[in-house]
Amino acid sequence: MTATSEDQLERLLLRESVSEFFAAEYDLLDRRELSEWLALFADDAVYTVPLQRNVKYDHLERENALGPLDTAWFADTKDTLSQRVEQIQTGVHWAEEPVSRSAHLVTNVRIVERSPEHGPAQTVSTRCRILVYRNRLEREVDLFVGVREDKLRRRDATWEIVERTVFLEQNVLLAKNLTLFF
Amino acid sequence: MTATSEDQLERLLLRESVSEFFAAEYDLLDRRELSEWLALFADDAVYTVPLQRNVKYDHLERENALGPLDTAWFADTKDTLSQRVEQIQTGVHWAEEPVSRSAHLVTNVRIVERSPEHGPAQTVSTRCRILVYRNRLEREVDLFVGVREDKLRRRDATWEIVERTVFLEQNVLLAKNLTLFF
Amino acid sequence: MTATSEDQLERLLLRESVSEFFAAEYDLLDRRELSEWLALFADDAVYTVPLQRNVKYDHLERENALGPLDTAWFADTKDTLSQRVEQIQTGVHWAEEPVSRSAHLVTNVRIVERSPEHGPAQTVSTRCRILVYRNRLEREVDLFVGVREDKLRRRDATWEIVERTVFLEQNVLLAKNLTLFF
Amino acid sequence: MPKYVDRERGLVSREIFVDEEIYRLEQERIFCTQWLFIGHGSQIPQPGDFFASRMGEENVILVRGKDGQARVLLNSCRHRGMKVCRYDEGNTPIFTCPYHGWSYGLNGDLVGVPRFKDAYHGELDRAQYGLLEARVCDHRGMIWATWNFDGPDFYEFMGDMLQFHDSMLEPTDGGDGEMEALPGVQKWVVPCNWKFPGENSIGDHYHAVSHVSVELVGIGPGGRGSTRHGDGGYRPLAMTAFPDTGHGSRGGKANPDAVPRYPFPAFSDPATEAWHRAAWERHTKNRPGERPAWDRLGNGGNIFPNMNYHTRWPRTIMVAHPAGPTTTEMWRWFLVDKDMPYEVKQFVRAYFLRYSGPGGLTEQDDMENWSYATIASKGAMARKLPYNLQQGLGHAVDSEAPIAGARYSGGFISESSAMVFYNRWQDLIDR
Amino acid sequence: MPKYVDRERGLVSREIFVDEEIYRLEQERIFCTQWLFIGHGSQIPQPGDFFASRMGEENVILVRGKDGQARVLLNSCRHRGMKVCRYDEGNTPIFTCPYHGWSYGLNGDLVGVPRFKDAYHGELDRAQYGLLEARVCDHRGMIWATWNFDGPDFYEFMGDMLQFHDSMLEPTDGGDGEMEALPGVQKWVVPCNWKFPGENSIGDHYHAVSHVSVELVGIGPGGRGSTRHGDGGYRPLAMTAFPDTGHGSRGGKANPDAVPRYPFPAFSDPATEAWHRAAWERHTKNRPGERPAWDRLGNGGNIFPNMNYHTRWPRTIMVAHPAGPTTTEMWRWFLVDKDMPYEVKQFVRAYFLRYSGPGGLTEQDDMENWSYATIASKGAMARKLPYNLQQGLGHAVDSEAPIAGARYSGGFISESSAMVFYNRWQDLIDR
Amino acid sequence: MPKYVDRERGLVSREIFVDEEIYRLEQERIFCTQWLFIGHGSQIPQPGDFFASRMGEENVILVRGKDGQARVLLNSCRHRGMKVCRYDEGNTPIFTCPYHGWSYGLNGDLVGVPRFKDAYHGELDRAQYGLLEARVCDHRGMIWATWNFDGPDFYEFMGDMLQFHDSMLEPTDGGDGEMEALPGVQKWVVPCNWKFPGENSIGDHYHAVSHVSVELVGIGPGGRGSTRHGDGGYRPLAMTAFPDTGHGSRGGKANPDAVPRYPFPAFSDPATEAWHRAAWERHTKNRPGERPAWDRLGNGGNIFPNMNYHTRWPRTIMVAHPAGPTTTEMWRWFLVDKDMPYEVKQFVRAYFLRYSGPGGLTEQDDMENWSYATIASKGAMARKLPYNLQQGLGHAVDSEAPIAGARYSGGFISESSAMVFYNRWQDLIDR
Ligand code: FES
Ligand code: FES
Ligand code: FES
Ligand SMILES: [Fe+3]
Ligand SMILES: [Fe+3]
Ligand SMILES: [Fe+3]
Repeated sequence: MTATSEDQLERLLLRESVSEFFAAEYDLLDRRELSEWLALFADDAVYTVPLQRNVKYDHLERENALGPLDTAWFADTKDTLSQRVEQIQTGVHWAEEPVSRSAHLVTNVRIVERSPEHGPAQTVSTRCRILVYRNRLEREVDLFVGVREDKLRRRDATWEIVERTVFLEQNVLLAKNLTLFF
Repeated sequence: MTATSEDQLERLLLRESVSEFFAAEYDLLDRRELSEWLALFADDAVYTVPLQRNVKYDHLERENALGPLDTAWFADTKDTLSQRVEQIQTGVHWAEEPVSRSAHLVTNVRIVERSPEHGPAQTVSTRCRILVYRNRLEREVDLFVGVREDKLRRRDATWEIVERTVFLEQNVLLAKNLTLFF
Repeated sequence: MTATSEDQLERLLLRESVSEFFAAEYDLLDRRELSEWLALFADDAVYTVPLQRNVKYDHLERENALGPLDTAWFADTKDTLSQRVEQIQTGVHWAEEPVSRSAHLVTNVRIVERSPEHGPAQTVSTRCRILVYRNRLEREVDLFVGVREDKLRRRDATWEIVERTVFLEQNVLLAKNLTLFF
Repeated sequence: MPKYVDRERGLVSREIFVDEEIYRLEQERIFCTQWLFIGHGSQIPQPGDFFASRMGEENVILVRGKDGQARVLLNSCRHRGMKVCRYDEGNTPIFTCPYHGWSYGLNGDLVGVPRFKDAYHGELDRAQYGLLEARVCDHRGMIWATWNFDGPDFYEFMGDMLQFHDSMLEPTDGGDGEMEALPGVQKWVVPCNWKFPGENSIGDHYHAVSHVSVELVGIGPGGRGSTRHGDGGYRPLAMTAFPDTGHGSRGGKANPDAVPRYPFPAFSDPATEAWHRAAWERHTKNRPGERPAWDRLGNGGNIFPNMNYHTRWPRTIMVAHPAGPTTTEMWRWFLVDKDMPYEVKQFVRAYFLRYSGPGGLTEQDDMENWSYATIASKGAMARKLPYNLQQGLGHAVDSEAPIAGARYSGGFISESSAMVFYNRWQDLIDR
Repeated sequence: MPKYVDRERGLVSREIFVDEEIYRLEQERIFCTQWLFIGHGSQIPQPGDFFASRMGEENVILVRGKDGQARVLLNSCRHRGMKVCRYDEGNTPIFTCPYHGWSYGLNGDLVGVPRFKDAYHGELDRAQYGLLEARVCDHRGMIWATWNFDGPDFYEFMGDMLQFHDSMLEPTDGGDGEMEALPGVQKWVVPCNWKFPGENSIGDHYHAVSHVSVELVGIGPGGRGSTRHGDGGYRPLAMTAFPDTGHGSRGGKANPDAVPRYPFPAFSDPATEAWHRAAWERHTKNRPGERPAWDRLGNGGNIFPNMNYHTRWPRTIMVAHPAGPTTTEMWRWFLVDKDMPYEVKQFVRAYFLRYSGPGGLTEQDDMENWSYATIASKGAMARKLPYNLQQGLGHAVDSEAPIAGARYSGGFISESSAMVFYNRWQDLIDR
Repeated sequence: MPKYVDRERGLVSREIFVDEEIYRLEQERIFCTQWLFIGHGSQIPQPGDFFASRMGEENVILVRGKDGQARVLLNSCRHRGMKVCRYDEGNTPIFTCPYHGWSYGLNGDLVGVPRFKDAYHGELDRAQYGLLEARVCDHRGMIWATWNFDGPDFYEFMGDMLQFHDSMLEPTDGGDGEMEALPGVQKWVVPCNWKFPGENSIGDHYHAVSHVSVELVGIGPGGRGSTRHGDGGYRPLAMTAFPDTGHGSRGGKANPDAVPRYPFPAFSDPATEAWHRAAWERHTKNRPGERPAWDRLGNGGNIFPNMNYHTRWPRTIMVAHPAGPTTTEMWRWFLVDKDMPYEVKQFVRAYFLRYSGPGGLTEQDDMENWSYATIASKGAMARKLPYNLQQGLGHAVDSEAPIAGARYSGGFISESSAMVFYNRWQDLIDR
């Protein structure tokens, strides 16, 4: 094995490890193992879903409302995420009772940054695409397709989620609520 | 190469082999090489698409109607699958004549079980997500997004499908028919 | 490491290299780094999006209007692609001003041909699936799901796109325009 | 109101398949006045068991009371209309509205009003605010209901169609066993007007040609290559339809000389074959010299407006719920003898599922035809061209005992039953 | 026009929540005649700043002119109707139409017509073709507008509701600080009729039961386990609603004996707690012996037709824009004291976002109820059953100084305010 | 019926672009009465060749009979309305309905009725049940059809517009070569009213400003940087429109002093340049001293109601099929000289595709404007504001020989042709 492919292989294994982590995570969501899903987040995790604005081509930097005081769809910590989970688990959260069906897809997983540069990565920044299908009661359907950026931190042989930002690529949200996770 | 990454690599190659198999399978479907697609199934294959119920949060185990007498969308064997294929190939199966266009996506491929645990895997259980787009005649569009579980068995250098279960994540089926395969 | 898995590994690294290339490419599109995206195309690149016809099952070869004089959605060269990019960048191309939001997904990446057969591949033919979500202004949504075929040529450690053909799997195009890239 | 159905000339306007206003009238004059099929008692065996069903466009709850009675309740709170039951099925002592917490007993009575004493000052007339309860008839486990409280009762509504209806219930061995529904109901959405399946079911033998691909493959119970309905029984001489009610069966006029013979198709599964052979043995004892009713009376039909049934091969009910002028929500139940052995049930289930429903090789082509016929009838020019139902026009004859008040179609293939369906439609719309 | 609202018996027809024709009338008779909330001045601080807003179904531009005045312009070119502004917000000297290039000044005047001299021969009467400008009132930064040029002015329209409205603006310390909107407006689409949120906001204390899951979790400002509105302040004795205008507050009748006490909930964040403590210190100096207006007058209400406001915990405005009979586009603003420290703003923002909007743990259940109540009210039978609003019917009483022309609900939980809302609706539709 | 078009004042109501009922009237009074473009003969060269086309909202089949005649048949079975042809194109001896198997000959005759003898008792009057055949005119390969059997023939319908129409067909060298359509038709869906493209095509030179991004890039046949229509030919002095028929061209009034000169744009492709140079050589011999008709008569126009054509640069036809009040299905054909060399066809095809259609850099901006103008015209207030078409009002003049019965627009940029379009629309709706 050449040095090049040794290096390629290392990158590959890293991406594989992240891809597997994301796929396993989405299995938990679709199987509604929400407490287990929550456990994947670091205690200091931040979970953000910003509004997105219609702006001029030369003001694209204003498109994503990521300012710390900007109104957002979600500006959660692990604590608020866990409140969302607990609410569903009460069995009387009507917006999710009966529980919605969902399928979460994750694709285009990329490692965009890693630290340290060499040796076993301790943190990685990733970008991927997600598609989330929700189907509720008889005929209610929502489809979300977006870009997701994650910062993961090494936790034993796997990862924990430190930062997650989801760009839903909508301006007016085309859904009555956001009772689901991305 | 460390023992750890040797192990990781083996897992990776297994997942790769399954991913390639699924991607190649879906190429056959979208290219309508249906006889070739059928050949990927084991002679004792079982192909199930269950109904899904709206149930209480604390009765989630009743959600998927997987009972052996439950009404289903599909409860096929290789024999009935082949009948479906042959019907399309008559050229007078009006529900598929003219043939619909389709694009089959498979993502989130995971190996959830393998046997034996070590050494070359002879059977694997996998879970993935699928998205199937159907476009028919002028303006008819259907979109299916679901969870798929497969049991594969080693066949020479590749696999055969022994069990496939598709969760369409719909209660009322939002399509006029199911002339397509998942 | 056995010879078999050595060979598997080589295939895997090739597919990984192509998958990474496609994921990085789609990041450029969704981040609207259009000039950088354009740079991924070879100078002699050909970019085709054919019409698709409703035909009889036994005339499937006529389905895709790939004849050199056939009317098409796109029959572009690198030069016309660059005109499209420049037009968006004027900031007064009203069909894309304000800029649409998009999420580009690529899945089912397969190497269907490579040359040379052994040793480092210089060109590869690939097939994948794409899903492109466009969301514009307040409530305009388009969804494209299709099959994509690419021919890539080695460019240093990465690739350049020599031929791209996109099958949108639509007959009547279900969108008011095609200001986006696939 | 223009006349949409030309009885004399056998023509039916396309308007009635696409027009919004006519559709609205149908909801009032047909779906609020006729008896509609709700479900089967085997779906709700125990007190408190419920099944979420439909009547026309509306959600209703089929529920078994503490008294063992099946009831049908409009699934809409009397306070602000919220759906009070949102599960497909289950068991409950009470239906509590998620919005403000009014709760209703299994008979629909408003039994709980939070803050009745203070916020309502004890003044709300709770007796007036139960869930709207439909008029119900539980006929041998078949639950029917209507919103027409003053109209004919279920047996008047059915008239002599009842024997056809009951032929579906008849146990395979002619004994007194019960029928049961397989768990679960297929529900799916088809972009066609609801009258297409109705007309199809009351008697469109003419469209067999559209199923040629099925016959080429052979999906019947006899296994690969066998005809889709199976090969048992006799073919009826004519169809039967009731002008006063709009019901009809795709059989009914049986050859009087036909002697009882083994009526089942061949089954590729030995256990199923054996079970049917044994059932026939019992039948000859239970009903010596008699043919099974479903063999005499036809393999299916339509109970006006929208209950399509198949007595055998397959044995199934489909209700075509209107969901807009050009949309129908189909609900399909599959039926078996309760005492069928497990593996026989499994075998016939597999056959049912490859025949019917959205995955059914036969039904798929029907839905394709219904939906594209609906679309192609929308245009300004197309609407001016009435559908032609002249097949067998003037060749129907009065039925004979034991079937009173009906018309025989004159031949196995005829549109006279379809005309009965549309004439009844016109009668109700004209009211 | 049939009577949809039965004032005497406390019944409201379901038709008005689902019917297309009634919806069309509402656009003409309500949304073209009433004052509507457009946005907050802090969203457009500078001349040339604009914010794309809505009035009913229509897009308008809220823009600050060179003269510092806020104006509201219909976002549709007078030439061929093209939307002239397609950004959510920004700063511009002019609005140029993409179609043929007509351009409009910040006051709506048509200031640029390409080829005016040759193609138009200098003849177009440009003064007649400015963007349609609404009648505007900028009341303490709150921008309201109406298309009713001859009707009552904003203060007549508000009447004594103004003090409730203004209680939302009152600085936390009772001083003269300003309120500002957090950047960005949540906009989302709910499949319900727009009157559900209106009725909810004017006074539906009865639906607290639907939020039990929120209370089980405890999402309040006091941190995990604390009640969703926070635990400060007094509970009002009754709600207030104005029959002449249809406005109302979920409070208003305060206990006259209640003495001012620390009115804020506990905050789990020390900085936020400290800031509120200090603000209360100042309040006792600024307004000795006084309770904050929002503490006296209720935590929210509705300004007819569709401006839902929450004065505190959370502090937010929601406009329920009609978007079809069974669709509402919700727009939500979040409000803070301008002089709040950055980290306090951050803390309350996090609370606002977990309470309200499509991601809000509380609001999610409301929307589920509104949307399924809307759907379940569509059916032919369901439509015949009016909604029951008899809770507290006949128990409302006239308001007392300083609130003139209103009715107190008689108790904290009552539907009398909802009836005021629907009666006003009927008055306007009957015109 | 209110008057939607104010001829004197140059105003057009927005209602006609969004209203359902007006849309329905349009289908009856315009699309069932006018001649509509169906396709080009080169698409169906052989007997039995067919092409699935549209007339208004409806599907029709363009088919060449055994006698070589092109016919147009409504694609809806006379039995139950099913679409009998579901392929885009092909060759067939017969159209067999999938539903019950009725079959129709290439001339629409009902030639096969299964079970005619027994099920129909030989009684069906088959001659009455052919596919509805439209009245057709095959004018030099251009196939037009109408449902108006008693109205004017195609040449009366066209009047003096015919020379404009024919200029599109004129071979590049002025000889007697034929035109052909490139294989395949672009079909796509735009959320705008169908009259926007009609008005655009009859004469909206004023919107050139919306294409500034195209000109900045330069997509013309001359290659990068060249203007989008190419740089050849003369600019007309005025547009032409026919009040009696509603047709019009974006040219027609040519400078009488303009002498024939090389009329083609520069082509970046040497083969294409050379071929055009040679064609012009032949032209000067074929038609000495003459300018090409398309150079004299304008680069495009609209044949009422919905056939938009471009004679050159690009050479293309677009039919704007109505598909609901605010939806249009666009169909675009591309045209070339049949005898163009293969590589020249390839070059112009590439140019056509980067100009026109949903991927066309020019057309994209048009569709954005039409669709957002449609949306912004829906609101209750916006609907009250008529569109302004006063550009050049009162400045049009009568046309001169050889163009009879038309009006010249008075200037190159004017809305007088658009007013002719809308006046004709009003005339037909008022009938
Ligand atoms: S809607 Fe059911 S209790 Fe209010
Ligand atoms: S539509 Fe605005 S300038 Fe023409
Ligand atoms: S619909 Fe064509 S044959 Fe019956
Ligand atoms: Fe059938
Ligand atoms: Fe609430
Ligand atoms: Fe244009």
